[in-house]
Amino acid sequence: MKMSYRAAAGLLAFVLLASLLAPLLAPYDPNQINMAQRLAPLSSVHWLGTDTLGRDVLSRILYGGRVSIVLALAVTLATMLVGLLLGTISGYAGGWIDEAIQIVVSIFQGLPGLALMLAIAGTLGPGVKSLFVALLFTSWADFSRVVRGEVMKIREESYVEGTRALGAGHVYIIGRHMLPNLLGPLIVLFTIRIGRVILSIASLSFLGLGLQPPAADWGVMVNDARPYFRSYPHLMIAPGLCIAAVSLCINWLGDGLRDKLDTRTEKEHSLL
Amino acid sequence: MKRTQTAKNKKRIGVLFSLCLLLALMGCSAANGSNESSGNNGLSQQSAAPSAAADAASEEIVLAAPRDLAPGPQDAYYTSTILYVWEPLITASEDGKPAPKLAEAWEMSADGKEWTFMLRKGVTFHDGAPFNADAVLANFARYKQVSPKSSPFYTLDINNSYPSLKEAVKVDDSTIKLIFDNPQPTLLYSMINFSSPMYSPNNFDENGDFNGLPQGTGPFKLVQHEKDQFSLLEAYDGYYGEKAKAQKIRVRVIPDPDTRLAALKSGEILGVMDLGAIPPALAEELLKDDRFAVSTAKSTISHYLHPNGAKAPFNDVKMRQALSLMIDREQLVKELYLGYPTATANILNSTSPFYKDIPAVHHSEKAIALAHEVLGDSRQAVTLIVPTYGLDRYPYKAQAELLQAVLQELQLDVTIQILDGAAYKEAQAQGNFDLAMATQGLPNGDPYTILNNYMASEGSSNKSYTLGYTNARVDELLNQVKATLNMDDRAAIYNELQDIAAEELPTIPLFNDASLIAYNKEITGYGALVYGTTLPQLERVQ
Amino acid sequence: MAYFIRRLAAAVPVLIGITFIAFALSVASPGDPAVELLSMNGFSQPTEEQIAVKREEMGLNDPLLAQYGHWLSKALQGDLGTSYMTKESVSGELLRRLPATLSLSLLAVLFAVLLGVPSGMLMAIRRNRLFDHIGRALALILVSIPGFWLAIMLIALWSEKLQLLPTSGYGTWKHLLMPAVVLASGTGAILMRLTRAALLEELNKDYMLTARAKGLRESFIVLRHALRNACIPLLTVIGSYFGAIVGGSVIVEVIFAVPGIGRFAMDGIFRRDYPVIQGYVVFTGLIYVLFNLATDLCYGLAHPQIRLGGKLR
Amino acid sequence: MSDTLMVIKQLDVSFQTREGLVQAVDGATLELKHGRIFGLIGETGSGKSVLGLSLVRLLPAHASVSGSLLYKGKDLLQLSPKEMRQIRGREIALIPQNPASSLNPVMTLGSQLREAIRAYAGRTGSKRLNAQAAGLLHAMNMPDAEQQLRRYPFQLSGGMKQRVLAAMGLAGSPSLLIADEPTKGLDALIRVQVTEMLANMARRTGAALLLITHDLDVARVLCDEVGVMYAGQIIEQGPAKELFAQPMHPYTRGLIASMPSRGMIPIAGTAPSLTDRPAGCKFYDRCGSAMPRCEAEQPDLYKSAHTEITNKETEPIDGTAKGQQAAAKHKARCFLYA
Repeated sequence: MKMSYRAAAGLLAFVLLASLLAPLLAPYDPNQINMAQRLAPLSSVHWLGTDTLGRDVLSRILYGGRVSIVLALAVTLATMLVGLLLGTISGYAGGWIDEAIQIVVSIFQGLPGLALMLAIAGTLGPGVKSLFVALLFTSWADFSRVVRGEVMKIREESYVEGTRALGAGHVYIIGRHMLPNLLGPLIVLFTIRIGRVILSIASLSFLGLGLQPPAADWGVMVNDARPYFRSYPHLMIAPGLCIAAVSLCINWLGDGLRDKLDTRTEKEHSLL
Repeated sequence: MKRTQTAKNKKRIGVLFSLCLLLALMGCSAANGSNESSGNNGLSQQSAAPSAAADAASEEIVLAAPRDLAPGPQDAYYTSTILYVWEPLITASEDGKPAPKLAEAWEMSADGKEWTFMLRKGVTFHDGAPFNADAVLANFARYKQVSPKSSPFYTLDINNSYPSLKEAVKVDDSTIKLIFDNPQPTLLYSMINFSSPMYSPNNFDENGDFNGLPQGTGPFKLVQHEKDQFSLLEAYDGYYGEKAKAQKIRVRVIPDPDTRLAALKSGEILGVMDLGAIPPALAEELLKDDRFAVSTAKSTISHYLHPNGAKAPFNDVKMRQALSLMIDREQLVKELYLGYPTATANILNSTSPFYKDIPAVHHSEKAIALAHEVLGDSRQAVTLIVPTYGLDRYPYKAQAELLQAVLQELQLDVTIQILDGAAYKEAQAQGNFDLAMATQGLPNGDPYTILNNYMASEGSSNKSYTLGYTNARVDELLNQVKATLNMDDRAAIYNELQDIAAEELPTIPLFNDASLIAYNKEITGYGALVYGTTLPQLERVQ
Repeated sequence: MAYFIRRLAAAVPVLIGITFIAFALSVASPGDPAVELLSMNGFSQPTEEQIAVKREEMGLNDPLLAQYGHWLSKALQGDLGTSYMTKESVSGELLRRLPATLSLSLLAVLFAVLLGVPSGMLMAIRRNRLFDHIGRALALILVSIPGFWLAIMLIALWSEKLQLLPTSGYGTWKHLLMPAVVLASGTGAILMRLTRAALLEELNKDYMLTARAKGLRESFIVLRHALRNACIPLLTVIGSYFGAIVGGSVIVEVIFAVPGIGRFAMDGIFRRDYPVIQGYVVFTGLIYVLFNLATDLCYGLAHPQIRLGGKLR
Repeated sequence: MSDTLMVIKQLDVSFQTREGLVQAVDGATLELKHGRIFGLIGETGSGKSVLGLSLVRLLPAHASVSGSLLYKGKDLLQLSPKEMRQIRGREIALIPQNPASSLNPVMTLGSQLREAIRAYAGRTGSKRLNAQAAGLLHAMNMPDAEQQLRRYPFQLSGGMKQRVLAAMGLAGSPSLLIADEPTKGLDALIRVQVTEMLANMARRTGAALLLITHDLDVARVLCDEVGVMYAGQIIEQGPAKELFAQPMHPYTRGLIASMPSRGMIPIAGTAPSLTDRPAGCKFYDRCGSAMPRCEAEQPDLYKSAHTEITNKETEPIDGTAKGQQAAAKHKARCFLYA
C-alpha cells in the first residue's frame, strides 16, 4: 500500500513539475498555428502529433496542465472555504440561523446549474473570473451540507460540551475543536472534488465560461478532439489520460490521507 | 437459506454488471484503435448492416435532421418547406429567380399595383379539398389574421411580404388578383416559398392555428408527428405532378452531430438533412467509409466578420480593408471547411440572381501597410466575439483561433470571447465588441432587404450589429431602387451597391456556405438543394 | 406526521426562493426575449421600434417584482403560462416530456444501485483484497470519465460496431439503456464508494460481533444485519442524486436524442424564454423537494426510532 | 480431570498495526471447568477482552494467534471456519461488552433472539421460536416477555439490553459462556443483579463461565478462580478468596489497594506500551519491590510459598479435593517467589 501511495505522489509530482516547467520543456509555442502541419500523426518532430490547426499537442498539454491544475485547485479551495464557513455557522449555531442557511442551501441545490452559470457569465463577462464564481455558486451548497453534519456531530461530543461548560468562547471552540476535526474530512473532500472540477471546466468553456481560446486546458482539449476521435484518437486520448491520471493520483492520495487523518467518517466523503 | 441465495444472486449480478461496463470500456478503446489502423472496415460491416436494417425499413426510409422540422400546430407553417408537405404559390428556381408552383402564371399591371395569378388546375389538398381561388383567399385571410407569426424557419408577415396590400380578389375559380396601394415590382421575390404557403381552407382553427396535421398539396403527407422525435411522411397518391418515389419517409430528430454520424454508420438512418446536417470534419470522416456519399449545393447562408464600425480601429475603412486583404479566405475554406463553401468578397449571397462575382483578394503586404498607416507603431487590443450556436454547426472555434493568429500581423491583439446567442446579440447591439463572427441567411432572391438592412444608415442590421456604416450615396441608391420597376435598372443599382460594399466593407464577407448532406449509398436520388433536398426523388437502390 | 408537515412547510420558501432567483437570473442574463422571438428564424433583423413594441406587448418593461408577482399569482392557480417562442402551454409541454425524463432517470438510478450497492458490498467484505482495489480504481475512473465521452464510446461500440442497440431516440427499453448507463456511471461510482464505506462502518459495529457470536453465516450477517443499517445513509444519497440526475440529463438527452424536459429547458434558457425557464425550475424544484420528502419517509421506515416517534440521538 | 472443559496453553495474540506489532496476549495458560467461574481481571488495555474473543476466534482479520485452545479435546485453532461457526453459540457463547451498541438498532428483539435460537435449533415453526424466545427473556426476569419481542433496542434501558444479550448467549445452551465486561456502563445496582444472574445461570446449567471484568468486587464475590492480567500476560492466578486475601504479585497488591473499599490508593506510573514492551518483568518500572534481575529477565509463574497453609484454610469451606487442586495453582509471575 505504501508503495502505491508513493508511486501516486511521484506521478503527481512529475505532472506538476512538468506543467510548471512548461515554458522550458515545451518543444513549441502552444498556440503556434501551422496550417501546413494539420492533424499530423505522432512523430519524432511532434511526439504527440498536432491538432486541427497544426499546433503541437505535447506543448499544449504541458501548458494546459498548468491551467487545469491551478484553476482546479483554486476553485476547489474557494468552494471549500465558503462551504466551511457557512456549514460551520449553520451546524454550530443551530436554531433559526441554521434553518435560514439550510433554506438557502436547498435553493442553491434546487436551481438548475445552467441558468445560474449563464447569468453569471453574462453579468461578469466571459472568462476565468466568471468560471470561478459560477463553480463556486453551484457547488458550495453540497460542501456546506457535509460540513454542517460533521460540525453537528462534533458539537455533541462530550469534550466540546465540557469546554463550553468551562466558559470557552465560540470562536475558541470552533478554532480549537471544530476546525482540527474537520481537517481530515475536508482534505479528503478536496482531493475527490478536484478531478471533477477539471472536467466541469471543460464543459463550461462552451457556454462562454472559463477559458477563452486559444488557451486550452486538458478538458477543453478533450472536448475539441470530439469530431476527430475516430481518425485521430490520440487527440482525445492524450489529454484524457492526463486528467484520469491526475485525478486518480489525487484520489488515491486522498484515500491514504483519510486513513491517516480520519477514520470515522468515510461515508460523507464519498458523497462528493 | 433463501435469503443468502438471493444475496448471492445479487452479488453475481453486480459482478456481471461491472464486468459488462469494463468490457464496454475496453471494447471502445479497441474500436477506437481498429478504426485508426484500418480506415475502411466498411466491408466487414456491409454484410451485417442490411440484415439489421432490412426488415424494419423495407418500405420506410429513415433520415435524420438536427432539429424538429415540424414545430407543430402553433407554428406559422407546421412543417418546414423541405419536407414537401405544403407548397407555395411561387417558388425559386435553382438560380434564385421566382418560379411557378401553385400559381402557374402571373401578370403585373403597368403601374405595378395589380398582380393577377393564374392558379394550377386539378390540384387537391391532402384532405381532399380542391385547390382554387377560394382556398387561396382563405389562406390570405389567415395571413392577415396571424401576422406577424414567428417560426424557426421564417416569419409569416403579410405586411412584409405584401406591403400595402389592399385586397385579394377572386377573378374566377382559378384566378385571383392582388391589389396594392403602391407599386410592387419585386412582389414575386417576396412571395417565394415561406411567404405564400397554401393549406386546405379546412385546416385552420378560429385563431388561425392548425386544427390538426397540416393539409397541403405537396408530394408528401405528414401522417404522424411526435414532437422532437420524428415526422412520418407518406407519398400523396393524389399529387398532381411527379409522385414521390418513396412510399414512406421517417425524418428523425437527432440533435447531436456525432450521434447522427453513428446512426448513419450503424445503418439506422440512411441520410441526413437540414442546416448543419453534417459538419465538414465529420463529412471527411464519413467519406473514409465507402458506403457513404455526400452531396452539396450552394447555400443561402453567408459567413461574415462584422466589424464594430462605431469605434476605433474599425471605424476607419482602411482598417477594414486591411482585414479583408489579410484573411486568406481560400485557405480558411479549404482547411477548416474542406473546400465545400466558396470564398467571396461580396456582401450578397451567391444564390441571389443579382449576385455579382467579386473575387476575394489576399494580399498580406498591402494589408500590413494599411494597418500600419492607421495604427502607427502601436498595437491595438481588440475583442472577437463568437456565438455558441456557431460552435455546434461550424468549426468556429478553430476559425476564431486562426483569425486571432492571422490578425497579429496587423498589430491587433485579439481576445476571443465565446458568448451564448442571446448575450452575443446584446454585445453586438451595445457595441461591446470589435469583431464578430456571424452568419446571415438570404430570405429571398431580391437583395433589397439585405442590402438595406446592412448598408442604409438606419438599416436594422447596421444598427443592431453596431456596424456604424453610413454613406449618403448608398442611402440615395436604396431609395431609388424602391421606385425602380424595371428589373434591369434595379440590377444596375444592386451592382453598384455590391461594389460599394466590397470597397467600403460595412462588413467583411468571408465565404458563401455550402449546403452539405450525406447519405448511405443504399438510397439514390437524394441530393442537396440550395434550401433542402430532393426528397421526392429519394428511393432505395433496387 | 408533524415532522412531515413541517418538512412540507419548509419546502414552500425553498420553491419560492428557487423560482424567484431563477427569474431574477433570467432577467439579469444578457439578452432580450423580444429580440430572440423576433429573430428566431435566423435571418430577420428586427428594428428598434419592433423590439420596443414587442417588449411592451410581452410585459418585459414592467418592474422585475411586478413581473415575478404576476407569474407567481398565475402559477399558484396552476397556470405556468405559454412559451414566448412556441406559444404552447408550458405545463402541457413539460408534462408531455416528463415521462421520457422520469423513465430515463429512474432507470439510471436503478442501474446506479445495481452497480453501486452489490459491488460496494463485495468491496467492503473483501476489504484490501484484489476485488476491493479493482473496485476502487473502477469507481475513480468512472467518476473521472466525461459523460459525453462515455456516451460516444458506448454508441461506437453497441450501435456502430455490434449494431445491437439504437444510437438514439425514444420509445423502447433499448433506447433507454445507453443513456441510463451514462447517467448512472457517475452516481453508480459514488454509490460504490458510499456502500463500501457505510458497510465497513457497520461491519465494525458491536452488534456485528453479537451476531457472529451466535454462529451465523457471515454472508447472512452482512445482508441481514449490516446492510440494513448501511441502507439508511444510502437512501438519503440515492434520493438526493435522483434530483441531480433529473437536472443533469441535458447533455445525455441531446446526445441520445431523448425528448425530455432537459432539452426543452436548454432551448428555453438559450432563447431567454422566461416562462419555459420558470416552468422547468418549478418542475425540477418540485421533484427535488418531493424526492427529499420521499427519502425522509423511507428513512423513517428504515429507522424504527423515527418511525416510532422517538428522537434521534 | 473430567470436569475440565477447556485448556488454553501458551496463547499468543498479536496485531500488526501502523505503529508496529502489538502483543496483546502473551503466553496465557489457563483451564476452564464445568460449573466454575473463572474471573479475568485487569485494567483496560491489559488484553483480557482480546483473550476472551480469541477463544471464539472472533478477533479482527489482522490478528495472528498461536498456542492451543483445547476445547473438549479439539484444538479450536485447527478448525475450519465452518466448524468453528458451529461451535459458536451452541458450544461457546459470547456476551459482548457495551450492551448499548451490541444489539442491532433496526431489528426487533424478537428477530434477534429467534436468530440465535434458530442457529442451533434449525428450522422450527415461528410460534415455537417465539415461545422459546419469550421463555429465554422470562428466565432473565424480563417483565412482559411476549411484548418485549416486538420492541426495538432503543426502547430498552441498559440493564434490559444486557439481559437480552445474556438471553441470546444462553439460547444455544452453551457449555462455555464468555461474558466480556457484562457490567460495563451499568449502574451499581443493576451491575450486581446482572452478574449474579449470570453466575446463577452458569451454576444451574453446569456451564463454565469466563467472566472478564475490571470490577474487582464482582470478581471476589462471584468467581471461583481469578487471573490477573497485566500488559498481555496473566501475572497472577489462583482461587479467588486466596488471591484477594493474600495477593502475591506486587501489581495485584496495588490493584487491590486501589479498590474503593481499600482506600483507593492508585498505582504510580502507567502501563508500558504494547508495541514496545520491556524485555524483563512488564511491571518493573512501577514496582516497589523491583530487583536488578527484574529489568532484564522475564519471570516465570512461581507457586505460592504458603500453599500448605491456604490449603488447610480452604478445605473446610469447600469440603472437596477441588479446593486443594485450585490452591496448588496459586502462582504469580514474579521473582519474589522464585
